[in-house]
Amino acid sequence: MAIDFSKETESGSSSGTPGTSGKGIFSPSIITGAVAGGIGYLFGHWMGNAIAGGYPQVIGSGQNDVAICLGYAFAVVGWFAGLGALNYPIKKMLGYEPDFSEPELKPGWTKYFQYTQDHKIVGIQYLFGMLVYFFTAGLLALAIRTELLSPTHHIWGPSTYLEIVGEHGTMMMMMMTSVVLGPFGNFMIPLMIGSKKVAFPRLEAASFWFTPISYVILLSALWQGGFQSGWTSYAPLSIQQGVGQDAYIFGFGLQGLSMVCASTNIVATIINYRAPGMTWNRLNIMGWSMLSLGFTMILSVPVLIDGLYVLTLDRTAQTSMLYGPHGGSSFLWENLFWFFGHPEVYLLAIPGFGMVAEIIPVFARKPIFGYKTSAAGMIGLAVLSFFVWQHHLFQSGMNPDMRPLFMLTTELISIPTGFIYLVGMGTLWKARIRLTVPMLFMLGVYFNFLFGGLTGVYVSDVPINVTVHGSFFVMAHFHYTIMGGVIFAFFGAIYYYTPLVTGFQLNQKWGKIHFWSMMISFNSTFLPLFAVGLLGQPRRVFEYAQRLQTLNDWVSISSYVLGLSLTFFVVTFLWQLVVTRTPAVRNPWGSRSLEWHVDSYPPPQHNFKTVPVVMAGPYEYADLDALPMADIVVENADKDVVRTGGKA
Amino acid sequence: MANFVLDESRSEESTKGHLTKILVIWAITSVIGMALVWFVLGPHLPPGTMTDQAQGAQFDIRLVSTLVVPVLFFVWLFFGYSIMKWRVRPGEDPLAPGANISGNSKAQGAWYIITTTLVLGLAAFGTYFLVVPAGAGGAEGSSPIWRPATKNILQVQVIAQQWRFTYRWPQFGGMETTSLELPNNTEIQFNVTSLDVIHDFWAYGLGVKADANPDYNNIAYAKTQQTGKFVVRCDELCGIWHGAMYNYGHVVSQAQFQTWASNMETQNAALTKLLPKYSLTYTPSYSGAGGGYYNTATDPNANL
Amino acid sequence: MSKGARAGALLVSFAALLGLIVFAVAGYLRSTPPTVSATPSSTPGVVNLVMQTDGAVGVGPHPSWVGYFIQDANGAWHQTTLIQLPTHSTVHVTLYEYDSGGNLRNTVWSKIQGTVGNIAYVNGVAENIVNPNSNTGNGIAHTFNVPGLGINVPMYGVSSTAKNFCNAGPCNLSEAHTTITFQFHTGGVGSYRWQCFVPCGLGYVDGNGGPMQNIGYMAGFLKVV
Amino acid sequence: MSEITEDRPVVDEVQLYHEAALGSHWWGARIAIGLVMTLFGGIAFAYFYLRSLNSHGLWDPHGQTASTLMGSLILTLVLLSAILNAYGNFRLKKGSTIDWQVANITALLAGLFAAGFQIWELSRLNFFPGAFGYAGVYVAFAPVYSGVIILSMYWLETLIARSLRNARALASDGGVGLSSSMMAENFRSNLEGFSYYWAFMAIVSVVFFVLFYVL
Repeated sequence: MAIDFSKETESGSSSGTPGTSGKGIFSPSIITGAVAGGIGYLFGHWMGNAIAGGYPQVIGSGQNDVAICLGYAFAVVGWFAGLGALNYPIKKMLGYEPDFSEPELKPGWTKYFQYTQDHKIVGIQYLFGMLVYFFTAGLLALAIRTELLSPTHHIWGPSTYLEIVGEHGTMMMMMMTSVVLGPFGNFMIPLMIGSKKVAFPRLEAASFWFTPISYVILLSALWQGGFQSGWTSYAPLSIQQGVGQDAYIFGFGLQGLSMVCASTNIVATIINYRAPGMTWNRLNIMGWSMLSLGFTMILSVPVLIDGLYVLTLDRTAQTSMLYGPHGGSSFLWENLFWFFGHPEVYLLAIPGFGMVAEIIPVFARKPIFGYKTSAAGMIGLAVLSFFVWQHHLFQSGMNPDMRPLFMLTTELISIPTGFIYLVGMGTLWKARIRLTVPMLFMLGVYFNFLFGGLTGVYVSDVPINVTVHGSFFVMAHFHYTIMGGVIFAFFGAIYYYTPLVTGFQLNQKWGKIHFWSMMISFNSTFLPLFAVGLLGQPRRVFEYAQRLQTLNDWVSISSYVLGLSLTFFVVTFLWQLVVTRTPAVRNPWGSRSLEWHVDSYPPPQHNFKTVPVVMAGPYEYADLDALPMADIVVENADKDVVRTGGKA
Repeated sequence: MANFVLDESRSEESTKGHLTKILVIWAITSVIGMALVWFVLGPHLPPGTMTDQAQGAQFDIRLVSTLVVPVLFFVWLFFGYSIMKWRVRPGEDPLAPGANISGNSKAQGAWYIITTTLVLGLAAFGTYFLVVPAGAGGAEGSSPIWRPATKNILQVQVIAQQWRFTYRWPQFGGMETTSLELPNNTEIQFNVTSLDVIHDFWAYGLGVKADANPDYNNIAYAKTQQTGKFVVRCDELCGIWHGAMYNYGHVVSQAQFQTWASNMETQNAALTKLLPKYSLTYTPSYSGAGGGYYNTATDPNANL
Repeated sequence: MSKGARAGALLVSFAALLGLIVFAVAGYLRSTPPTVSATPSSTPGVVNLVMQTDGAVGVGPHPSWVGYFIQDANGAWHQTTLIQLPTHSTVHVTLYEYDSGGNLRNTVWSKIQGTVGNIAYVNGVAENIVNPNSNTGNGIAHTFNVPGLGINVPMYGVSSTAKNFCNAGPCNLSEAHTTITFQFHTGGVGSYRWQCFVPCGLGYVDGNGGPMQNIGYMAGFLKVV
Repeated sequence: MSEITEDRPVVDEVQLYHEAALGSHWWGARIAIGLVMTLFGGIAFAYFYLRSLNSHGLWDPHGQTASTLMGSLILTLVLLSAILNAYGNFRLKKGSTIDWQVANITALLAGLFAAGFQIWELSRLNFFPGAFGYAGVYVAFAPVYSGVIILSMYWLETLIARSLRNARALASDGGVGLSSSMMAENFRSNLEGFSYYWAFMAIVSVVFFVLFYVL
């Protein structure tokens, strides 16, 4: 007889689990993390000054990047030590068996500020984290639009303007990669596949806890003179920059580590932790999108980290990999950056598509049309994304004879993207469409992404690219794909999943006001920007042609309306969660998918009492003889109001 | 679960009626839309017709915009029709099933074939219009493979630096000017380089764009065919004054250009003597213009 | 907590957040160096502008950076590069240059352009071109370049080994300097940016970081109102 | 959802999650291989890119390299470590826990020495980091390489510490190499993942040795 494994591990888990040791403010939490991070920063900064204080370029410029970089590095170590995340790795060094037990969570809100192993808590942490990051970067976007109200009169200084532009771009591009994976991937995937846990809960938690420090470091750049090199930070401009560039490097790099941790966990979870009967063709489309996303991240993010590392060395150790006169090349950064950077934009699109394909069948009461096409579309996007990076460099003069090839690969991307449209259109065909708030957002994704996708054809066509490259046309194009795509999907998913995640209902009427105001102002903001770009306005400028003022003013005013719409969301969303707190009803959208069939909303700590045995796919809405998705015992199945653990 | 009966419009047999309706409306609106884009919007599309390359780009934008119309309309119509026709109306059971269709090999096959054909067609079209007009005004690197047929080419070196463009004329004694005048009906080769960070030379009206990379000569061609004024902007973020890094150029008649060029040559004679020898790239001197970032002890040129 | 208390707490947090945003915008993002107006002269339509360029400003967060000081009507020096000028008038500029010189990255900027007569007086001598290689090794310290008005005035540097070399601003006339005077006409209303074309950001790649990319040091605006 | 309890197959939950954990080891190790592959792939790209561009003839104008002697020593240590690890695994399959432990403690030390020598070598290069292209890429490679080795050795150390700690509990069952307990299976799958990964790192080491010292 084998040794009883579970008992063995429980006996070994007496200490080191966050949330169970320590008392009051000394128990590991965001507070101890911040304090330890601060101490780490001071230590690293002191060490950097000791090492590099005498370097000639440090004396000349009065700027010690070594001190800043070491400060950040030790701040990260301190942060994780303070959070208690290093206790377990140290325990492992002492040879304790892996600890699979999850400590019982205490009621109350403190657990949301701690490093925990519960994927649902991580999901909620991510949800609110992402909202904070998104709205910070969104406010910066309004600052950009304010400057562009006038072609000549300046609200910000030209350097402050570029700091704001770089900060907005970087924060959006790096943080929003996790906007679906973080909150909904982590929360829903184990529930969807019928698992009680994830493969690497500590990696998953670490992936979240990288983001607040990455956010703080990145935002701190603004207070140190920022970086005026945009989110692409082309060398040698980025080598020239002040210490704000170090914040960019660390902010982006930590986010890269977060992506690696999150994707490792989600890939291993989907592959290994599926419940019995959850075959590959019963997996939710969301699962397929998370798989494509995870593999893409794993294979692209290390290259970003390489690029950032090369830049760090050029800025601190005075290597010359990106500086031509010493045997380097500025093309090297462009290649390393875009080899990550292009998959990156699909990292944003794929989870959006996954969310859309997941939610549409629920409100169409039909099986998803072309299940395999849908999965193939996402995998196709993921694979192709690695072969298109040079289309960002059509005008760089680098490998000019390769342009036809990259034009071809780029346009091939339209095929898997087309699959996603085919799936959506086929699913709506002869459906019973309920125009609920989540459904409206998903239809909004299709509407917006169409503009983004079709203008992608312009951008990828080299002769047209000569005119539109680096202009507001490109800017409008990717805002349509990213904001019009994944951000709309994100908000739709918030409306869809809030009852499950929090146990509270959201008001449909308010949701509809939010949707329509956001949809209209979003299009009113970005549609004119295609014209602005075609008429010759380059990106990232603080001065532009007088004749473009009317269009720019229209855009700026629309962007304020968009800001108001999002403010409306924040206020109503928090109001309903904090003040009114209407309890959710069971399975409000009538979904077959497993995540809704749990004992209570929010789901209990261990998700399912028994292992669900999956008997059918999640989308058999129109098959009257279909079995339920899983053989599962649900408590309170007959009760409408299911919220537990909170005071209504 | 109660048994639901599918209503008429959702039964699987009645496909043709709906599809025909959609297709008819689509065909009519698309033809009108395409005609409007091609004939009404088309001639006004940027970047104009000042050069052969700009005209080519305008044609491309016009054609792609026209082709986009039917795609846009088809998706809109399909979504619009479905939502209008098959949405749940008040009083209906919201959870009643739709038609049990989880795929349709004909529709899917047709979709794959049509999108693939469109995409491959567009790529072939783009390649043709890249190769034929000598690189379409885009950046062609230091050794272009798609060049104009004529040997009679005006050389203009575009020197970008933080934060202005200057222009050097090897065929006019290597003089350097801050203004840009070009002769009409002439094949022009822009040799774009940078003295510091990456910039981008975007001569909007000429349909020319090429990154200005340090230590690299990036070539773009344009053949002027119309006189007028055009704006030159920096199109790659280059630091604080990126937004203010622009100037205006003119395409003038060949005679006017000759006058301008010889005037400039005389005016700048003393300055031209001070300039470094004309070269395709200019490396900063180690001690001064390099900014003293790299330690002089590491100067690789010192021990060569 | 009761419903009312929750609502109150939420409203207080919204207000605090709003306050934080306003503070960040007003207190940090909108902060700029002061704007100094040129001194009116007795002649109508003529203003005087007195400036100095120093090898190290000696004050503020970046004391080792090069930068400008502008003199106001009371004779006080302000470390800034924002200058207010009247429209359609002639500006008499007196520039005291205290920094050592080096190479121009692009020699085209050794020509004086856009000033009255396309000349500037260097220590009293009229010049149209300053040769970076003459003046035995002192080279060009900075250029005053206003693209919108077509102005370019290069300035000879002083020897960095001079006994009375000024190490930190604001410098005074007893220290080694070059005096450059020139006149130019302001155009219509507008903000004209100006910069330097000598890679003078010491310790930065290509010399164009730091002071070159920050308002108040080697980059600024002529605000013509 | 309704309950269909009669047809419900018997699911051994402990076994299910045990197997999932084993699968996660397999995938975790392969993902780690993917990560280091792209991480070092980026550096190899920088190497080949700058070498082929040879800007200003400054890839490596004087044919300087970091000390080949040190490089060979580091490579030898890493290969030794990988081989010892593999040999230990072979012995473990035969049931000899103690052989595995001795071989792998040696492998651990060899790895740590390799990382240490790599850092030591970096601190006494005969060229400046910014002197030429090769110099920069080498200076970039060395810390990443030693860092990855140290992290790998952390992984190996946890395995060794674990085998020492659970030796007594598993002794009666044939030791950690033969025991059919979940604990031993979990250990073995973790070890198997590490060995694949570490063998891959050995290949990476050979490739970069050729790049930096031979070519």
